[in-house]
Amino acid sequence: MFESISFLIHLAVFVPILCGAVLLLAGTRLEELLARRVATAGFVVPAVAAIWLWWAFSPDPETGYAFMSDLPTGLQIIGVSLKFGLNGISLPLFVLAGVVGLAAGLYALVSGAERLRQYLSLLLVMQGGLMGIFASVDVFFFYFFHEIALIPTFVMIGIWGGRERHYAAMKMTVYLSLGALLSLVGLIALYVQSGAESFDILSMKEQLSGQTLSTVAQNYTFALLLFGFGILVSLWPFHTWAALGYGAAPTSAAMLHAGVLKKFGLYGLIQIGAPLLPQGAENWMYFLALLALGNVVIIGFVTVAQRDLKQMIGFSSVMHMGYCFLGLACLSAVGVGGAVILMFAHGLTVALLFLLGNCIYQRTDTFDMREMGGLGRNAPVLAAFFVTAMLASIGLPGPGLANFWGELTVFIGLWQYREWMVVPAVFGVVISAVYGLRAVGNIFFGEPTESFRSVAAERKISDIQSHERTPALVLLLLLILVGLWPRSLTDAIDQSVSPIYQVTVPSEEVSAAGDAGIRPVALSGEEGLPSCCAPPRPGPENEASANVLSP
Amino acid sequence: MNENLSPFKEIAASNQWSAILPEISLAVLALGLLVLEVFFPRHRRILIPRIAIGGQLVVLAAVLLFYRDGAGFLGQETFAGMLFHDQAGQAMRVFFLLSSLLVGYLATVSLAGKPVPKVEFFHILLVVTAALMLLAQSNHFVMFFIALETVTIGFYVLVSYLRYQSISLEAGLKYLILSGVSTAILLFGIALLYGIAGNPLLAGASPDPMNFGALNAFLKNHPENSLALAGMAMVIVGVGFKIAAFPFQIWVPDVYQGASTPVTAFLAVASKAAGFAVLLILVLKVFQPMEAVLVPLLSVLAALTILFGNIAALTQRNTKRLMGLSGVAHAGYLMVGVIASLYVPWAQGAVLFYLFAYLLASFAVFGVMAHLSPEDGTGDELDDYLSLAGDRPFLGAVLVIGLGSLAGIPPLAGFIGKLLIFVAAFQAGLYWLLGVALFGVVLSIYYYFGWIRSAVFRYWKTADDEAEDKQPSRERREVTPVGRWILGGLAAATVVLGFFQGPLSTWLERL
Amino acid sequence: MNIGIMDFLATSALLFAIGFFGILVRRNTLVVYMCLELMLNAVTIALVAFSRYNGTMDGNVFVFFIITVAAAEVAVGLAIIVALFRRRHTIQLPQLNLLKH
Amino acid sequence: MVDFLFYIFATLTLGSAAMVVLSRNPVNAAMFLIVSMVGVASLFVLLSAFFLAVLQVLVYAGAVVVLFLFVVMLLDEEDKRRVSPGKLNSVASVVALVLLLLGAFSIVISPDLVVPGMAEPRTLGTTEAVGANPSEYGYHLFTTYMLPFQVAGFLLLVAMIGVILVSRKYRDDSEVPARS
Repeated sequence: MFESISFLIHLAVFVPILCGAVLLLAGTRLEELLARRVATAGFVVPAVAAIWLWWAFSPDPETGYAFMSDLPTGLQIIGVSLKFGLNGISLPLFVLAGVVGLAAGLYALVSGAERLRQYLSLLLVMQGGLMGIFASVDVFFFYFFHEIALIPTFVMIGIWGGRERHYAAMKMTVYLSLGALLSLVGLIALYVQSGAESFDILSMKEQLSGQTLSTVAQNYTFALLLFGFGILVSLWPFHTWAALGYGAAPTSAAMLHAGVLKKFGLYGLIQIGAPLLPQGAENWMYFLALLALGNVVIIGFVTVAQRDLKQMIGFSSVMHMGYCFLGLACLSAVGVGGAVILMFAHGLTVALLFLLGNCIYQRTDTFDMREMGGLGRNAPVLAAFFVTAMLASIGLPGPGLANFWGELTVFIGLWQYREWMVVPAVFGVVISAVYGLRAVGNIFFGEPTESFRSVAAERKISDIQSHERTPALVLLLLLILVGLWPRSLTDAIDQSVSPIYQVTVPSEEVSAAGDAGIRPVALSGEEGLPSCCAPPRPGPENEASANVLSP
Repeated sequence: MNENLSPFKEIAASNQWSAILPEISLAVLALGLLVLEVFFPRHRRILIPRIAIGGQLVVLAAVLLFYRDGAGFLGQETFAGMLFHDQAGQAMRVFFLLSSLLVGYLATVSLAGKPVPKVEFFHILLVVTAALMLLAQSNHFVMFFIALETVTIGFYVLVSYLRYQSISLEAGLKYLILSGVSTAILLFGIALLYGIAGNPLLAGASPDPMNFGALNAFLKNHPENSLALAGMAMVIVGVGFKIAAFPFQIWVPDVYQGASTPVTAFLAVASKAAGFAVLLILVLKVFQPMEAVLVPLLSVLAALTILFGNIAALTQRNTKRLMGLSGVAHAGYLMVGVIASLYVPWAQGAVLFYLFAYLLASFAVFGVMAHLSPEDGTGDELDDYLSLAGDRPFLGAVLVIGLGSLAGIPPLAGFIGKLLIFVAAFQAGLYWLLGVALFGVVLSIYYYFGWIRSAVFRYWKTADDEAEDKQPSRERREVTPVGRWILGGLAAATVVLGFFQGPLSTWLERL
Repeated sequence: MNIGIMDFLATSALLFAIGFFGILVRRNTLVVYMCLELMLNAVTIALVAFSRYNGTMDGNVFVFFIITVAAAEVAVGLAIIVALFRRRHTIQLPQLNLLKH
Repeated sequence: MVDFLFYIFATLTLGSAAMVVLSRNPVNAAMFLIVSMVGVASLFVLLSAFFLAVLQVLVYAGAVVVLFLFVVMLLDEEDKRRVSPGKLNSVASVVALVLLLLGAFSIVISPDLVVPGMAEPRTLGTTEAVGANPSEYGYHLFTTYMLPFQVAGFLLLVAMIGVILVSRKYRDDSEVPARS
């Protein structure tokens, strides 16, 4: 049943959940120190397992998956069983979940939250759910683990949250439940129409390769998935829950949710929606691209208008989801591959930003950026961290950060899809630069404001402490590692993406991507989007896209 | 009468009393309780409820051991066609025994210290349970009617059991009148079906037209007979009252509020489940030829039931009324499952799974309610739950799990139930009904979370919240160790069934 | 004779309608209860008529059961009404309104 | 002759049923109920169900309605506080009545009833009057309907216990004020 080291996936998923259950059930009977150790174990195991699996990743050339395992749970009547496995799309996100979870967990351990055991146990359950989402090959469990990860978020916001936490928790609950339900119906529709009698992605694919669904069915089903997942990923105009929720959420919950959980919807569209419903995806993509531009431009301006640091980070995460959507909208190996890298990099970045934002809050007692200033003198290292994170978030090529590669590939894909869309997309980068750099300036440079002086007079403003530095370093190191050595991920991504999102692009044109002579590639029509299930076509175009992804 | 002798023997041979041994033992136990009350000295009478619960446990164990697969009667008619034993009937037997056990436990909690006799409660509880078990296996309208009425009359008494409270009596009276009307309509429907299906001049008519099989055979020949259609509609109305489908749900909030908590739980779970067991039998085995009329009728009812239940529950502040109205919504989802089972065979199992999940979650919630409400019947308002999780974390956790499962949130059993029904509905092509159901689920999340919010979120008080809160004056009913096991077990089962459905689903699959 | 099953059925249906109407309009619990009995009687007429015309016994036996159940129901119902009257000193439905939130 | 009797009995039944609904005084209503029950019993006689007719008179007219009368007298509620049904309620009731009558009418003239041999109303006597023989009841109750018969016994027991529970006075039966 277990193939090689696939048990590591089970460990990564179930150890955190078990640790969480132990903390919750034992309560105060567990000594403080022991409780912390249990929680630490719960956070370290998935991260280590994820990295190990990344190292050992070598997918089965036939299915594209590695580390497959299968445990029946009693719902075989509708073809559900607990199938785990990783392919090139899920691997980066699995690693992301493990690492961000580790950082969020380490930070939560020192956050000094009241009723720490319950807080940690909820976080652990969430972590287990997150690992489960990206490891599931079974669509049912994919959804199921998402909900396991989602529910603790509501509770954490409702209990440990900041301002307006009740309202935020309620609004998030209703919004995200609606989104989750819509996508659930979409998944059920997919299941029923595929006729595979199984929720397994692979058998659905196999079944659908035999007979393609009618265009109407594809359109409806994909619409359900698109809007269901879209709400979960805060697609414009369904984004209103996001900034509010993140503003109220405790830091670790915000890190996990914005960093990892929000990628669920995109991942669902990339891994399940578009490959299984190619026609529906193609018909909806132009509309999706327009909405995504709304994310980039409109939310970009909204972000610029923010004065509250946490709100700003929240809105910027909404905005950057727009780039991921744009990458997906290209439906080309380049664009989708870029979207996956960007999801990975953005997850690390936004988690880092939330973490550092809270560090800043603890030193200034406010999230209002107008009342900050001059923190850089007291906390130069913190400033360095924050600037790096901000630069990464903007997508500047600066210190070899992964975001840059992600955005670049998305833009290349977009250029091939619709030239004009590149203009507002790049304009979005400018907007990011405006608010990002302004935030850096407001917080760290300039003269200290009145209120900051009074805070500084009361107590000594320290630089970033080791307990804050450790989780931040974990995130930053991975970001830089992938930024310097993108092939560590892109090879795997490319292996999985290119057979699905083949584009009939003559190899010369793509390899000449740097030149000015690129022509948009017609993607519409029959030849543009081959059936998802056609065998991977070895040939120049695959290599070409690989080249683009792996500079 | 000589010519009658040989059929007499034949019929007597079909009276296989061993097929209904569980029901008989319950009835004997019920009689035994009354006898014990007479012969026990006063100080020993406190043992009688325990004897009742212990006896039920033995019966439950015996059913699980020997009758899980019908003890050799599976697929047979007994008692001259009065009963038919199938796998669903066995599942419902377990279901009713389980719920009556839990009601028994809640009664020991809730009735303690109230000036009402205890033994009779258990007597009626046992008789009603036996009748419910027969109801779920009935195969003939006479049996169906008598079992149904035994249940109903038992409930009249149980609902008005706290007879020193006007609201309890008032609830009893309302239940009585509305249930009486529904019974009359049901009977008229049966009469019409009997008349038309027994007409010797019509093809397919049977000399025993109230037998479900015979009636089904007749309806296959006359699926569009208007008298039969009218009869079918009236029978559905009668059953609709039991399951509290719209527009026959008007009794629900009042009766739920007035009855004592164990009785409310019994009504909400067992009585409703009985309605669905019967509806499944009627729809699948009797009225199935009338699909063309039956499906639209049930679909409209189901949609209205879902919408009404959820919308009415949105504004409720009284928890019992909230449970009642949300229970109406659950009836709607279940009706969707029943309709789907006409097209998708395994949907019947899905309905039963949903019922089991509903049983676990409802009893978890009602169990918490029984421990919270003081003796005068107050304490059922949402405001009485403020800061529950802080004061009594165990009850808070059980409540959250129960409500979460009712709302259908993964990874709890209620979610699996809803998922199975939705998948079945999708396979059956009931798209618009599915849309309505989803809308209902979103609404339900709102009010269930409102309750959870009252119970949990407020325990982290800020100064503002402190000022807002009315401090609930709560008499503490300590949870006994046994109670901890029972409530904890319900919550644990709800969670485990969300992850791992193994034994239950394989059992229900065999339907 | 020219009286057939339709005539009995018509009588039954009319009686049923009268009873139902009574339940809707009357506010005195006792009279409502009497109307309930009228409805049950309507059913028995239909059953006996069908039994007679179909030439089977089942309808008649069913009536036997219905009469039994009706008597039991009346007993319980009247007990509840009396108990309620003792506490509230009214049996008019609109005044029995404790159960409105 | 039989036709004539039928019309008399049907009118009697329906007329006094209407009076049950319409009479202001519950005592009068109970009296009319008795008449209506006797009318139903007479219809049973026309249908040759003599045993049921006797049962109807004994149980309904003799026991049930007398019980009603007792309770009416016991409660002795002068209908001074007459509550007339609201306007909406009355309109709804009348609409319901009309619909019911239409429904009843449509059932009665339903073409499905008009089957060969029934288009002409079958005279009583072409089929055997099985309901006339009391021993038939005994035979059926103790063979085919054995189980329902037994269950009915429990039903009566529960009803009996219920009545005792609800109406008996207990030593500690103090009035507990209800929440209002």
